[in-house]
Amino acid sequence: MEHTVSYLGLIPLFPLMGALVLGVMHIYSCSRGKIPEKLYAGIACVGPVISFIYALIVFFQLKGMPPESRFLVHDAFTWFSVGDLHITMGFLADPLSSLMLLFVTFIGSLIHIYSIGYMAKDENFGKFFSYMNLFLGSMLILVLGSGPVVMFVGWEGVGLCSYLLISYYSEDTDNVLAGNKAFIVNRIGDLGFLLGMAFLFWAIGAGGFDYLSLRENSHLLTPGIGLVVCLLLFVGACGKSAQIPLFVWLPDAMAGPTPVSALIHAATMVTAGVYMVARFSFIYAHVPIAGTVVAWTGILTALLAAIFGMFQRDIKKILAYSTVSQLGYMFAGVGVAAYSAGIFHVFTHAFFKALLFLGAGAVIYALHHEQDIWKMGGLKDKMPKTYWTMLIGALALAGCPPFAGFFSKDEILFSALATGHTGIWVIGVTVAGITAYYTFRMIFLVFHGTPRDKEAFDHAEEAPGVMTIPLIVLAVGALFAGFLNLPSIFGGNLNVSHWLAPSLVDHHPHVGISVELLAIATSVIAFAIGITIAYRKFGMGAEEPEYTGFAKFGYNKFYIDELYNTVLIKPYKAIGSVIWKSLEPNVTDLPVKLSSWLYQKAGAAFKVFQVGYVRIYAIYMVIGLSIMSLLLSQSLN
Amino acid sequence: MFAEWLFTGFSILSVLGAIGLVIFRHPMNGAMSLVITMISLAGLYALLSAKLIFAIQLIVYAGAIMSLMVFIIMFLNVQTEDLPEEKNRFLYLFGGAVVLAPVFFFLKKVVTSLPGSEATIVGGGFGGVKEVGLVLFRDWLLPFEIVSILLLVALVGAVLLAGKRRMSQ
Amino acid sequence: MIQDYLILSVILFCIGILGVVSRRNVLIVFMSIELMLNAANLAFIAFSRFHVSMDGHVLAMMVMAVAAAEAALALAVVILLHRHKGKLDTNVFSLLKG
Amino acid sequence: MFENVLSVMIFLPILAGLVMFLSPVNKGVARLAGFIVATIILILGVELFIGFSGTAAMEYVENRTWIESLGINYSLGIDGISLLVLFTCAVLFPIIFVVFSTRTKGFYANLLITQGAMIGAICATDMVLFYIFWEIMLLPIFFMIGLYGGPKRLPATLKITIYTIAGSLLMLAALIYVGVSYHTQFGEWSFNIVQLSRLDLSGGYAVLAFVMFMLAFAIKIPLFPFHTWLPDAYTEAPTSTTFVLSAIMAKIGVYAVVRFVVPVFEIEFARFALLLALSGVVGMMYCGLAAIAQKDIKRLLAFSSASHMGIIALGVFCMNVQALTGSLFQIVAHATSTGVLFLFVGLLEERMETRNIGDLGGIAYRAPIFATFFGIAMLASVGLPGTSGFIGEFLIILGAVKFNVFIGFLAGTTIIIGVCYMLWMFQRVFFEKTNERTEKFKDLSLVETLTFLPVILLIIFMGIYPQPFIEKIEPAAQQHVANFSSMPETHVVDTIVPTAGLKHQKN
Repeated sequence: MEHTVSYLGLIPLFPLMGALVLGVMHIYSCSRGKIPEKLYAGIACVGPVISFIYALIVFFQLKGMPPESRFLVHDAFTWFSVGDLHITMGFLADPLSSLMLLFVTFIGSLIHIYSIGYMAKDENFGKFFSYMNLFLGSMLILVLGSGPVVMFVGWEGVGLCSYLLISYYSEDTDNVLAGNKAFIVNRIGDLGFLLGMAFLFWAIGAGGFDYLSLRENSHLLTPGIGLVVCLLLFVGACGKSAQIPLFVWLPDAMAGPTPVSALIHAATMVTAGVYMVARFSFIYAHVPIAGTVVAWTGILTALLAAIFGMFQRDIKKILAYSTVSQLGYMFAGVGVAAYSAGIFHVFTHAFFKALLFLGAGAVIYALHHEQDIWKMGGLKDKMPKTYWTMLIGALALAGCPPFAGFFSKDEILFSALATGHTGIWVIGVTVAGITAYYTFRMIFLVFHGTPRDKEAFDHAEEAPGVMTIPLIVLAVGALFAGFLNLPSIFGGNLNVSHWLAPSLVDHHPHVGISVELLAIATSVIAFAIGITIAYRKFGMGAEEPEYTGFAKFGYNKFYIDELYNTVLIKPYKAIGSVIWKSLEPNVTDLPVKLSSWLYQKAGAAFKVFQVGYVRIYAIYMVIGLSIMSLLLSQSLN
Repeated sequence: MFAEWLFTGFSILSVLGAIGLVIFRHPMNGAMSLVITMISLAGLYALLSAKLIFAIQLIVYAGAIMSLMVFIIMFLNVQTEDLPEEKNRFLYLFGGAVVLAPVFFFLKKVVTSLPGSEATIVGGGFGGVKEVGLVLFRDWLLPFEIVSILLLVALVGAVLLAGKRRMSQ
Repeated sequence: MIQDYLILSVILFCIGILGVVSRRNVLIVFMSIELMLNAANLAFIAFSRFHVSMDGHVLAMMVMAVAAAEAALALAVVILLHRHKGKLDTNVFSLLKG
Repeated sequence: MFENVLSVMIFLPILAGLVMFLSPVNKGVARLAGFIVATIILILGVELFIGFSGTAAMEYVENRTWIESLGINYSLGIDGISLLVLFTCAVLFPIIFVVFSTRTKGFYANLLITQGAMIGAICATDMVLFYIFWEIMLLPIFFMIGLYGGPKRLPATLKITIYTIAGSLLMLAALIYVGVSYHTQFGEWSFNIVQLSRLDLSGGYAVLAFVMFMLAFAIKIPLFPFHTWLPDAYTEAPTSTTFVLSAIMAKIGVYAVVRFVVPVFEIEFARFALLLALSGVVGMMYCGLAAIAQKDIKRLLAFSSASHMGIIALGVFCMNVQALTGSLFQIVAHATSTGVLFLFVGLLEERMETRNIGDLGGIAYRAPIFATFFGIAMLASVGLPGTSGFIGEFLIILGAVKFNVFIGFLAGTTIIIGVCYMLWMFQRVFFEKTNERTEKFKDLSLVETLTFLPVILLIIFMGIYPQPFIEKIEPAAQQHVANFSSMPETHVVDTIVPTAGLKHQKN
């Protein structure tokens, strides 16, 4: 078969092998002395780079095929097969996954290189890269998996790596707790995914449980089951992509090293939910209600996270909430059936958000692990490369034309407006304004004005080349990635959308050019307002205000963590201890306790007869004999 | 007629001996009364034409076992004050008799319901050494041998039990 | 009549039980057991005469052998008990008391 | 593979155990001998597994007349349903002899006897034979807990004894009922499971017998609410015994339900399936919740084990091929994950002299190999894809959704509940700061590493390439489910009456 290639499975295998080798080396080094960091770094970067090269090969091979049959498959082996359920360990590369594949391996490689600088002199250098490789391998399985079950392997694998890397500095209890939180919340989402798969299988899975077969059979799905499947899968997406109500883990996940935040918690893993919804677009397209739910959840998350982002003081938390907010946009996009717009935003977001995180990492590195923006300031001249690259990233995030974020975000807002989701559009534009505000609040406070912490400022210096080069590469991406999908109004022809079209069941509304212009205009105005307010308040240097009223409420994230703690975690633990302390000894133990109590009482009652004198026992015997005789002589006649 | 008189005499003697056994406080007196019972039982065996058993009863039972008993009583040198205080033994005896009454009447009922037969002396070799020996070694050989082992074991056991404990202390 | 012998046997047997049940003196208890064995022997012999068969005689001999063995052991035990406690009272030995 | 291999696998350990009891060897020799015997069994087990052809039929069959007048035979055999249980039982024993060196001769002898009896119970296709092995296997367990257990071993032994004896006696009564019913229906005696499955049981007595059978196995599995012996017994037993109990013996309970209860009591089983499944799910959640409140790491694992057993049992009650296969697969997966976790805790206890979670911390820095192995086993136990735990749980949840949506949903929560207590425990034991006690923790020695490595590799291998296992059990599971569902309209209570009518005509 022309679509079968034998190297797809190797793409995730390389980083996985790297993870294994690095892990064994690290364990070895724990007891038998150090292994030089260069060796680790070399091995760590080999896997991602080879994967990236393969990704390019895949991309060009697909490009050479006719658009309607662009896909490559590789069925490595039968994973398990029970009854009607046949799961192959199979990999599928189609336009959608190849796009994901490209930027995941590309950004992954860059961040690996960056980490060599950032993690230098860390005690567990090898462990870090082992986990990073493991993550990349899992992410590639997620992207390339030919069916939902294989995707689930990667899905959980990235969750595991996220856990391991968040709790990387595991001596500190808070970090481990953040890791636990991430894993558990992700698992809640995974439950949705799992059940969604189960429903999907029993509905249409008998004819093959991979995307291609499912897509063929998707018309057999009844609307009711379809809705259930969509909503359950979306629960999974919510967990992984930090949407309401499962977004709480992502800000805490910033406890991990900064490259981790850039790679896992901004560029790749958290977008897996969007990818998944786009993957199942053939089902979502049949169930508009599910799409509406997705879109509204997304846009409300975007709003909520943007509000939280306005009031944070930790540079990474600001970026984390910004990530949640942008993910909300993506869901709004895929929710209104503009799948390619959503995926395109995933793509551009990966560049500028990774850039911002890495830039923040460079700042943190320079300031010796200071993360509070109210203790920074005036770094513009000290770290020019970082400043300019981050500025590009910030402009892209804020949606300034012609940076990458502008085009992708605009595409989503336009789709929402065009499909008649006016409410979503209004909120989306508002969020765009807020985004511009908090992004530039951060930029102004960090790089402009006067230094607030003189001592740290004096020690700060530009990061080494191994860290700045990835920044520059990403900045180029953030600048130009948007042009890949230039809409016709700017003279482009939506290249990415057309590339993705065969994988998705996209919906292109046809509306007048005036609507498109309106969408663009409002976005630009919102950006301008946001940046102006930020400049007015923070541009000239500002002192930290007292958080009062709404600001305090927002700073404390509407007390949602506390709410979850009281409503979910405490009752959970309480139930546990009620079972253990009350139910278990008093109720379920009752049969045992009752029977032993009965035996004891009965024993005590019969003890009276055990006088110990043989003669008395003989008397008992004789009494028995006598009674028997009485009875027998009745019958003897 | 003479046999019936003999039977009456022996049975009265044996019952009296038995009653004596349970009533006398000192074991020596009890042992003596038991000897009376044994001897009268031997007489009754003779009346039942069990010649060999009559002989064995006299020699082994009334002779050997009872003299062993008496020997032990004397060996222990039991004084009256060493004996258990059995002030209310008559009460026990009475109570026991009441409890046993149903047993006795039941057994009596069973026995009397059996077909009766005259207990005249059987002539010929019945109960003689030769005849009993033939039955014993022809039909009862295995039990006989087992009994011999039992006796051997009892012998060893008795030696072990009554012997002085050197090992344990 | 054979039944007379049997009734005598029953009487002796009951008296034997009475002795076991009501007396506290170890030796008397033991002798009461001997009495019961003798009562059983009498029944054997009586039945033997009734059937004109000598199996009963053999059995009686066996009983005597067992009685002899029992006597040997029981008396050894009595000696031991007496040596331990200096008493012949069965009430002294109440290890089975619950 | 030679003939009578099953008999060898049963009686070699039993005889070796008995000889060990009677011979005056010291414990070092006993341990070595035990290891050798267990290794022989392991080799036989692996060979048997490879040689198994994977059809639905019985293989390695042995048949000998035993008590002819009652139709009781010494008949053994292995099919897909028992294969993996046997494999587990054969493969995991040598580890115990390597890892735990401080036990006495009697303990090792007991272990061997347990193994033989368990293999017997797994292989027996005659119900009476099964019952006998079932009872024999309880006996050494009783001694091992009662003689070699922890400080509160006596109440624990009392509890497990009361429960299991009660269950066994009920089973015996039900067994006799089944035998007699067969005799009345077919005019001959037989306790062979193939023949008994032709039985047509209905009515009040059948329900009673079913309940009695189920009780015996529900106690052993254990199903909620008959699990209360488990935390105490698992905690107080020596770790190797806990390992045997949780990794193998509990599975024999599940296996016995599939093998003996389902074919004989089809109608009753269908009628009570929902209740039983609910009991499995509730037990899973209940024990999972209780685990979070534990301070003793071993007790935490005990509850975790009970929780997983609920899920495994659920797979059996769902009556479809996915769930059944999942359960059978999970039997091995659970043995290699939770079972091995018990062994790790045993090591931990031997080195730290405490099992209190609060006293530990930071072990990952002192012992990276130990932490890695523990972590992998833990992840398998919470069902992470790529480890053996996922395949089974996935199949069971899939089947449970088919069986009943509500139950399927509740069953799914296992992936959340498990992770909650496991992560918490892992954090407190392996992460955070070291203290005086854990500062001195020694990593696994080379021998220990090499002992556990195969198991860890097995966990990963079974997660990545489970098909060799699945393809051997799947045909048998298919047939089992097919037999079950071919039964005429069992779910409808009304049809029981005409069935009973048919029976009368037959007589």
